[in-house]
Amino acid sequence: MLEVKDLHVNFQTFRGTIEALKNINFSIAEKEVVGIVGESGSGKSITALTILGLLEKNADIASGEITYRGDNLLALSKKEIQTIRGKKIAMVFQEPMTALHPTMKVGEQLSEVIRRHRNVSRKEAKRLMLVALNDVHIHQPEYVAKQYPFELSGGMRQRIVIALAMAAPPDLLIADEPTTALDVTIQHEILQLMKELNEKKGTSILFITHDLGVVSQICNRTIVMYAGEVIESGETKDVLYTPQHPYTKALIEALPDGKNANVPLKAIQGEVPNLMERPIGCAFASRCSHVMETCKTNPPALAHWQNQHDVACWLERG
Amino acid sequence: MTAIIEMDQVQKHYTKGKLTIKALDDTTISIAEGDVLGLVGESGSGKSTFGKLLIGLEPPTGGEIRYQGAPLWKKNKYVRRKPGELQTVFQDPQSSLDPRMTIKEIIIEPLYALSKNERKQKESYDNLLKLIKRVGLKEEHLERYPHEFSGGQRQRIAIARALITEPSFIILDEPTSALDVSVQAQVLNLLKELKEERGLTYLFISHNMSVIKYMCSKVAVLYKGNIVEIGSTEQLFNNPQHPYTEILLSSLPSLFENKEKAIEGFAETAQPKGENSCIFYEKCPRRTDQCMTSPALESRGKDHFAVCHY
Amino acid sequence: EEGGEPQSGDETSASAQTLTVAMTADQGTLDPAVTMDNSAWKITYPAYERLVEYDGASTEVKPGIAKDWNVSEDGKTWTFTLNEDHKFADGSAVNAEAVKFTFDRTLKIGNGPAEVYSVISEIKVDSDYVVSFELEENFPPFLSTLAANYGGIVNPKVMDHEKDGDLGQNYLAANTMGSGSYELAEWKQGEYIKLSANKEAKVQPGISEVYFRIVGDGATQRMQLEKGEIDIAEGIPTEQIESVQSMDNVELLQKPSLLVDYVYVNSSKGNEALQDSKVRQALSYGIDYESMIDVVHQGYATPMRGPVPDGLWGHNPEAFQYELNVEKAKKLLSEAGAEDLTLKLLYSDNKTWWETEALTIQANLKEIGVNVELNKVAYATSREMMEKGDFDLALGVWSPDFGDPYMFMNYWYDSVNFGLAGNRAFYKNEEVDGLLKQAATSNDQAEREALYHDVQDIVIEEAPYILLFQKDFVLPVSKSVEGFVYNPMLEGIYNLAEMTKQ
Amino acid sequence: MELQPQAESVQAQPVKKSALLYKLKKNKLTMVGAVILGVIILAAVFAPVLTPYNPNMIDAANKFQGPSWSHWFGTDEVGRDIFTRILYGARLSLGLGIVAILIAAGIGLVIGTISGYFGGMIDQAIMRTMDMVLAFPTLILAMALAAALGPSIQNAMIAIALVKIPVYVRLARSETLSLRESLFVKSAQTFGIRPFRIIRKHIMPNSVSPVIIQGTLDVGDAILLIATLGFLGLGAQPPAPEWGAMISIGWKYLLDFWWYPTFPCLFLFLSAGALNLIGDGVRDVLDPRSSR
Amino acid sequence: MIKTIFKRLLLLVFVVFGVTLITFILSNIIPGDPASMMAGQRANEETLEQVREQLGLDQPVLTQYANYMQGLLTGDLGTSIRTQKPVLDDLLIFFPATLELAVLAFLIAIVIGIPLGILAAVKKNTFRDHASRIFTISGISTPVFWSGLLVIFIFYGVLGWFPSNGRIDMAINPPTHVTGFYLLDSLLSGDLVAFQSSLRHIILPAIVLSFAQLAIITRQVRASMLEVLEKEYFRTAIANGIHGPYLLIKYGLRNALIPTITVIGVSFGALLGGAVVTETVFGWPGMGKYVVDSIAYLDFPAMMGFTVFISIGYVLINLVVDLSYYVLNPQIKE
Ligand SMILES: Nc1ncnc2c1ncn2[C@@H]1O[C@H](COP(=O)(O)OP(=O)(O)OP(=O)(O)O)[C@@H](O)[C@H]1O
Ligand SMILES: Nc1ncnc2c1ncn2[C@@H]1O[C@H](COP(=O)(O)OP(=O)(O)OP(=O)(O)O)[C@@H](O)[C@H]1O
Ligand SMILES: [Mg+2]
Ligand SMILES: [Mg+2]
Repeated sequence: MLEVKDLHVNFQTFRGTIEALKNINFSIAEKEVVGIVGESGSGKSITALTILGLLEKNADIASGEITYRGDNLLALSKKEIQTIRGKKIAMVFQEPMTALHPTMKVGEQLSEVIRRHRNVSRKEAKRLMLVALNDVHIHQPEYVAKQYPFELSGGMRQRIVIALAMAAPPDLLIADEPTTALDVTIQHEILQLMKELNEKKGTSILFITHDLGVVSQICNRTIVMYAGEVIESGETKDVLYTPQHPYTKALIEALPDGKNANVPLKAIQGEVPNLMERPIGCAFASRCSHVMETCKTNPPALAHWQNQHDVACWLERG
Repeated sequence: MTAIIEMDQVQKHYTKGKLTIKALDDTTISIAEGDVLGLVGESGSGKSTFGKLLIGLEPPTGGEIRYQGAPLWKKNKYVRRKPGELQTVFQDPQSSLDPRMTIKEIIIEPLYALSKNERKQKESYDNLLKLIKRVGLKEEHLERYPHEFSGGQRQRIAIARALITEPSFIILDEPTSALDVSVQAQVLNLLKELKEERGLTYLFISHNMSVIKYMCSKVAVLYKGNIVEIGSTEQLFNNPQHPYTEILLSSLPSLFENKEKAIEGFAETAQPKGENSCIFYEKCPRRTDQCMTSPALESRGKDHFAVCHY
Repeated sequence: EEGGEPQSGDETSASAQTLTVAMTADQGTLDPAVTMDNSAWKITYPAYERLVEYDGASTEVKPGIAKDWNVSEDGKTWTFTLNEDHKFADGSAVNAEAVKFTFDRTLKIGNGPAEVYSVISEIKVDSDYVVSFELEENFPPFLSTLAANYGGIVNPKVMDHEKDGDLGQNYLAANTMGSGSYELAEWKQGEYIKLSANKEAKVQPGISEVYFRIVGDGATQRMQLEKGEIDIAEGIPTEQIESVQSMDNVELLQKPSLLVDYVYVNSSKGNEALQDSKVRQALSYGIDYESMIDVVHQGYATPMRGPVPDGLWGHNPEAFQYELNVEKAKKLLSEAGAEDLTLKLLYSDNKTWWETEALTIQANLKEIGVNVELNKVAYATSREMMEKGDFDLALGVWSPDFGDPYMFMNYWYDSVNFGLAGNRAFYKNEEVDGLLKQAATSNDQAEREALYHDVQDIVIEEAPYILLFQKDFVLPVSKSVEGFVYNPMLEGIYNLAEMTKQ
Repeated sequence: MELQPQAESVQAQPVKKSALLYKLKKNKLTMVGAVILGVIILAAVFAPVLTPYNPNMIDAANKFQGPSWSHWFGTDEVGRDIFTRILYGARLSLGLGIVAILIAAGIGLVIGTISGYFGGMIDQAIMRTMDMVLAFPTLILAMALAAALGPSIQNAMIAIALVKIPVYVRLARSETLSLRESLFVKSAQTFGIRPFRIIRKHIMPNSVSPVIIQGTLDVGDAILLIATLGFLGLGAQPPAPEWGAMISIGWKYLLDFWWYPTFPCLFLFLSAGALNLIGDGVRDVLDPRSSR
Repeated sequence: MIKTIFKRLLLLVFVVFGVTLITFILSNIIPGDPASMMAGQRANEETLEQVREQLGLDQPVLTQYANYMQGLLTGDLGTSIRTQKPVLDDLLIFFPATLELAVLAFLIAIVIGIPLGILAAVKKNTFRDHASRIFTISGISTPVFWSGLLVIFIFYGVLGWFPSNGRIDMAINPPTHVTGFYLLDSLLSGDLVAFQSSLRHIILPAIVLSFAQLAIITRQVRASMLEVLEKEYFRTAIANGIHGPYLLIKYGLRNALIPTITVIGVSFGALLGGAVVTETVFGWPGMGKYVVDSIAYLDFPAMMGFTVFISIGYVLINLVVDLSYYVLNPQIKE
C-alpha cells in the first residue's frame, strides 16, 4: 500500500547539511500495523512528515520515492496531495500541546475535519464529533467540546489530536508517539480503538514510538531506526524477542522491568552521532559493545537475516 | 522524616458558566523529605493541577498548602520563600521553552532568581557542561534554539533547567513521557542519583507504572480529582486495594508481562443514582449498591490507605 | 459620461445664468460688522450696498445709497441724503434708520470694523432719508471708509434673529441681510457658497446665480478651468500661470494692485545695529529688486517708489527707490560698524510666496555680508512675535481698506501706532509724527498730498521698511465672462452686478 | 553513573555570529535593502564630493530647470539643485526619522510590555494615558509639544517620537497579553524570576516583531511629519534641505515641474522600502525559528 | 464582558477630561493670541480687550476651563473664534463627511490589505510577495498630496472619469440627512442619481486615503501570518486535510489578527486625522480642513471640540479592539 524507497532527506542549516534520513526503505501492506522505534533524533518523525509532504522549508529530499497505491507522493501537485492528507493518510503529531488550534474550541476543530472528510451536514458533524470524543474516552464530551485546548489536560489534548486524525477515517494512520501523555488505562483504550479501526475499517497504521511495550501490543511488524537509518526490521515478535542488532538489544535492556528498583537502568552509552558528520562506518560503532574493526570503516547495509527479519550489522553476518 | 509539603483539604475547581470542573477535590496529603511520591491516575484526573498549585501557577480554591511548615498561598498570592527551591519539569517541553533563547540561556535562566553570588557560582561553564552531559546533551547544543531539537532532546533541556538551581524539591510532570527508552533510562538514573546525592524530594507525575515502580517510594492514585489510594510502592503494587489501581496495574503494556494474562478492564458505564455515590461508581467493575454512598479513606496496612468499601 | 466629456456639474456653469468662481478656502463669518477678512468680502460686498461706492476702476467714490453728501467746515459733520428706492431683500426700505442702526451696531459689537469707525461720535437721523455722522475730529478719509465692506448697510430686522444679545451676529455670520444685487442662497460648508439675485434690489444683475466653489488646490483649479467647469480661478499660483496662457478659453487679467510687499526692519526692539539708519539703508541697498520680482512672482509685480503704491493718490513717481548696490551697502555697514551682522527674518506661511521671498532675501543679503537666519512660524505665532517686536526683520503685506494714502502713511509711520498693525517696524520720528498729524486732519487734498510727499522723503531716507514690490493682480478668467472691472481697492471682489456671461 | 563525554565533542563555536551572517546572506532582500540604504547614506556622507553645488545656494536664473546633465534632478523654485538638496537632506531627514522612530518604538515596547504583563491598575493607567495621547490628532499634539519644548529640530524629533509612542505601546501590549499566558513565561514565573526580567528576556523579544514592522513603516511618516512641523516653524527651519519640506512645497508644482516633488518622493520611497526590507530581515534574524 | 465595557466607558469620561485639560493647557502654551486673530490685523488695544472679554479670555485659565467643562456637560462646545458659530454645529456639518471618507477608506484598506497580507505571507519571497511589498511601501511613502494630485490629474484631468472635488455635484441636491453619509442616505431615500454622484466623488479620495493604512495592514498581516504559518497546529491542520481559504482564515488569520486589529484600531484614529491633507487636495468638505484652519487661527474652541470628538471616537474604537482580544484569544483574561 505504501512503499518508501531509497529515501534521503537532508536539512540545510547554516552549520551545514544534516543528513536526517539515509537510505530508508520499508513498506506497509494493507491492514498492516507497522511500528517504528528508535532513539530520540533517529528520524522517526521526519520519515512521517516526509510521507505527508510536511517537511520544513529547509528540508531537501535528496532522492527517493514514496508510492501510495501507485502514486508517487513526492511528485504529486499541491492540489493532489491535499486530497490525500487527512482523508487517505492522516497523522497524529507528537506534541499534543501545540498541535491544536489554540483559540478555537476543540469541538469546532473536530467537527470541521469531520465535515471535510465525510461530507455531512453541520448537525450531523456535531453528532459525529461527540461520538468521536466519546470514542477516545473523553468524559463529558459536550462540555469538553466547548473548551479551548489550554483548558484541557495533556492527555485530553492528545486524545483530541487522535480523534482528529481518525476522523475520516483514513486508509493509513501515521501515529507519531500518540500515547506519550496518556495514562496506561487510557492508552490501553486508545490502542484498542486503533486495533479496532485496523480490524474493522482496514486502516493501516504506522506507529511511531519508543515504548517497546506498546509496540509489542499493537504492531505486526517493527522497524528499528538509528541515526536516520533503518537498522533492523521484521515481525514484531522476532525483533523484540530475538533482536539481532546490538542497538535493538540495548534498547530493550534499557527498559525498567518493574522488578528491581535498586539496580540502575542500563542506558546506552555514548550519544547519537552528529548527523552532520556521519561516521564513515556503522553509525552505532562508537557505542556498540560488540564493535569490530570493519564497523569503523564499512557501513553495513540492511540485509536479510531470516524470515522477513532484516538487520544492518556486520556481527550477524559473521 | 519531616513533611516538606503538606496539603490540607486542598481543592481546585474551575468554573465555566454553570459547570464546575473539580480538578482537585479536598485533597489531604503530605510529602516527607527525601520521599519520591508518585502521582498516577487517569488523564485529566488533576495530576498536573496538583503540580500547578505547588509551583504557583494556579491558586487553590480551597484548603491550605504548606511548604516546610509555611503556607504557600496567601490569599491567591504565592509566597516564594527561597527561589530555586521548588522546580518543575513540565509535561510539554515544546511550549515551556522560550523560542528565542538559546539552550544555554534557557538552562541558566532560573539562576536569575537567585542572589548574584549564588548565580555566579552555579553559572560556571564547567558546571553547565557537566549538567548538560548528564542529561545527555552536547556542548555544541548550547548555542542552538529549541526548535532545532527533537521532542526528547527538548525534555532533557527542561530537566537540565530544573536541576541547575540545585532545588530540594522537584515536581516532575511526566518528565520522560516524551523520551525514548534509552534517554529515559539515563534520565531516570540521573534523577535517582541526584536524589541520593542531594537528598532531594520529588513529586513524580507519570502514567507509566513501571517507571513509577522504579522511581517512587510512595504512590498516590488520583481519580477525578480525588486520591483513591495511597501507600508505599511495594504495598500498592503487590496489594492494590482500589479497583482502579488494579486496572491501572493490569493495563500496563509490557514486554515482560505475560501477554495472555486477562486484563480486567473498566465495567460498562453505569450512571450513579445518587449524589453521594463513589466517584468510581460509573466504571467500577465491582460496584454494588453499597457504593451508592461514598466511601471514606481507610487504612489498609502500614501507611496504606484506600477509598473503597472493599 | 465617459471619455473626458464635461461633468453634469459644469452644465450649470455652462449656462449664461451661472458663474462659478473657484476660491481656495471657505469663509468665516459673513457679518460685515465683524469680518476683517477680505476674502469673505467677495461674498458680502455684492450682497450689501454702501452709502458710497468705488467708481469703476478708480479709488474715488461715487454715490451709492446716498445720492449726495456734504461735510461741514471743520470736517466733523458728514450729512448724507439717501436714494429712496433702495430696498432690502425682504422689501423693506433702506432708510436713515437703517444706516444709523448699521453703524451703531458695528460700534457696539466692537470688533475690528468698529476700530475703523472709532472716529464716529454720533449718528443722527435727520429725516427718513437724511442721516448725519458726527466725528470726534476731522478725518478726511472718512468718506472712503464708507465705501469699504464694513460700510455695508444691514437690514435692522436682523434684530429678529438676535440671540443672547449678540445683535444677530450669529445669524449674520452665515446669512446676508442687505440691499445688494445678490443674497446668500445656500452655503454648503466646505463646498460652495451660492449667491442668487436679490429680487428686490435696485440693480438687477445679468447673472442670476453665482457659485463660489472651494477648490483648495491650484492645480485642480487649473484643470477645472481648462475644462470650463469653473469661470474664474483664484487659486492658481503665479508659477503656474504660464500654463493658463496657453488655454484657448481663458484670458489672463493682469493689473497692478495696491498690495504692497515689504520687510519690516525692527528699528527699536530688534538687533541693536538696526537702530542705525545706515544699517537699514544698507539692507535696502542689498536687495536685488528686479530679480526678486522675477523669482517670487515671475515678473507679475511692479517695483515700488516710496511707500504709497502706484494707483493710489499720494503716490510719488519721483520718489527715491533703492537699487541693488553691494558696494554701497557694504560701505554703509562698515561705516556703522556693523560687520558680521546676523539677523533673524520672521515670516509665516500666510502668503504662499513668502518662503521664496525669504530665501531670496537671505541670499541677497549674504552678498553684502549680512547673515540672515530664517524663522518660519505659524501665522498666529508670527502675529504674536511681531506684536512683541521679537524679530529683526519680518515679512509683511499691506493693502488699503479705503482709498487714501492715510492707509499707508499714517498706519506705518505714525508713532501712535508704534508696534501696532502697520508700524511693526517700531519706527518713531517726531518730525514725521507732526507732519502726519497735519496731513490726517487737513481737508485739502493737495495740501495733504504735499505733506505726504515730504514724509515720504524722510522715511525713505530712514528706511525702516525695505519696500520690495507692488504685487500685480493676476486672475485667469474664462473668456465667456464679460464686464469684470478690477478696482484695486476691491482686491478679490467682483462687480458681479455688472458682469455678464455668454 | 556518569555519562562519558564524547571524545570528539565539538568545540563550542562562535555560532551566533555565523548564524547572523548566514541569515542575512540567505535573506537576499535584506541585503538589497541594506545596499540601497547604504548607498543613500554613503551618498549623503560624500555629498560634497558627489555634487558641485551648495544645497542652499540660490540661482534665480536657473529656477525650475528640468533634469539635465548639469542638474540631474532639476532645480527648484529658486534654482537650487534638487539632487544636491536630496543628498544633503538625507542626513537630516533619514537621521531624524529613524531616530524618532527608534525612540518611539523603544519606549513603546517597554511601556507596552509592562502594561500588558502586569495588567490591572498599572495597565489601566498606562493605557488610558496612551488613549489620551493617541486621541489627539497627531499634528495638534506634535505641534503643541514642539511648541512647549521650544522650536528646534531635536525637539521636533522628540515631539514626533512622543506622539508615536502609543501605537507601539498598543502593539507590544497586545502581544504581551497572549505571551503572558504561554507556558514558557509561566515556567519562568515558577522559577521566581523577577517580573522585569521576564518582560525583558521573554516578553520583549517575542513581541518585537509587529513593532519592527510598524517601525520600519513609520519612518517615512515621521519624515513627513517633521516637514509639517517645519511649516509651523517648529522643526527644521528653511532653507534646511529636508526631504519632507521639499515634498510638501514641491507637490504644488507636480503638474508643471514634475521633478521637483517627484525625486524627493522617490528617495523617501527608496529609503522606506529599504528600511522595510531591512526590518523584515531583522525580524527574521531575531526569530531563531526562521533560520531553518 | 458587560462589566468591562461599562468600566471602560466610565474611563472614557476620564480620557475626555484629560484630553480637554491637556488641550487647554497646551492652548496656553502655544504662542499666539486668538483675540488678535479675531479682531483683525489693525485692531487697537481697546478692541482687543473687548474681544478678549467677549471670548472670556480675560479670566484666569482655570475659570476658563471650568466654564468650558460646564458647557461640555450640556453639549455646548463653545463658539468658534474663526467662524463665529457654535463649534458643535460646525463639527456636525463636517464630521459626517470626514467619517464617511474615513470609513470607506478604512474598508478599502481592510478589504484589500488583509488578503494581500495573507498572500504575501503564503507566497513569501516570491514575485507576488515583492510586488505587494512595492505596492504597499509606495503607499506609505508617497505623501497623500503627491499621490492625490497625481490621481486627480489622471482620472479627472486626462481621463475625465471622476470629478475632481467636492462630495456631490453642485447641481444635485444632497440626499435627505439621516446618517450624514451621502452614500447611505441616498440609498435610503432611493435617490440613485445622488448615490452615483456621491460615489464618484468619494472614490478617489477614499482610495488615496486608504493607501497608507493599506500598507500598514498588509505588512502587519504578513508578519503575523508568517509566525502562524510556522506553528505546529497549522501543520496539524494541514495534515488533517484542512486546506484552502478556511485554513488560511480560521487557522491562520484568526491567530494573526491581534496585532493587525491593534494597528487597525490605532490607524482609524490616524485616518480621521490623516484625512486633513486628503480633504485639502480633493476639496472634501470635512473636518480636516476646518481643523487646520482652526489651528492656523488658534481657534481653541474649535480645536478642543475637534479633539473631544476624535478622542471619543478613538476611545470607542479601541474599546472594541481591546474587547476583540478576549474573543480572539480566549486565554487572555479580562
Ligand atoms: N528543520 C530541521 N532543521 C534541522 N534539523 C532538523 C530539523 N528537523 C529535524 N531535524 C533533525 O533531524 C533529526 C531527526 O529528527 P526527528 O524529529 O525525526 O527525530 P525523532 O526520531 O522523531 O525523535 P523523537 O523521538 O525525539 O521525537 C534530529 O537530529 C533533528 O535535530
Ligand atoms: N485553565 C483551565 N480551565 C478549565 N479547566 C481546566 C483548566 N486547566 C485544567 N482544567 C481541567 O482540569 C482537569 C485536570 O487537568 P490536569 O491537567 O490536572 O490533568 P492531568 O491529571 O495532568 O492529566 P494528563 O495526564 O492528561 O496530563 C481537566 O479536566 C482539565 O480539563
Ligand atoms: Mg519525533
Ligand atoms: Mg498533565
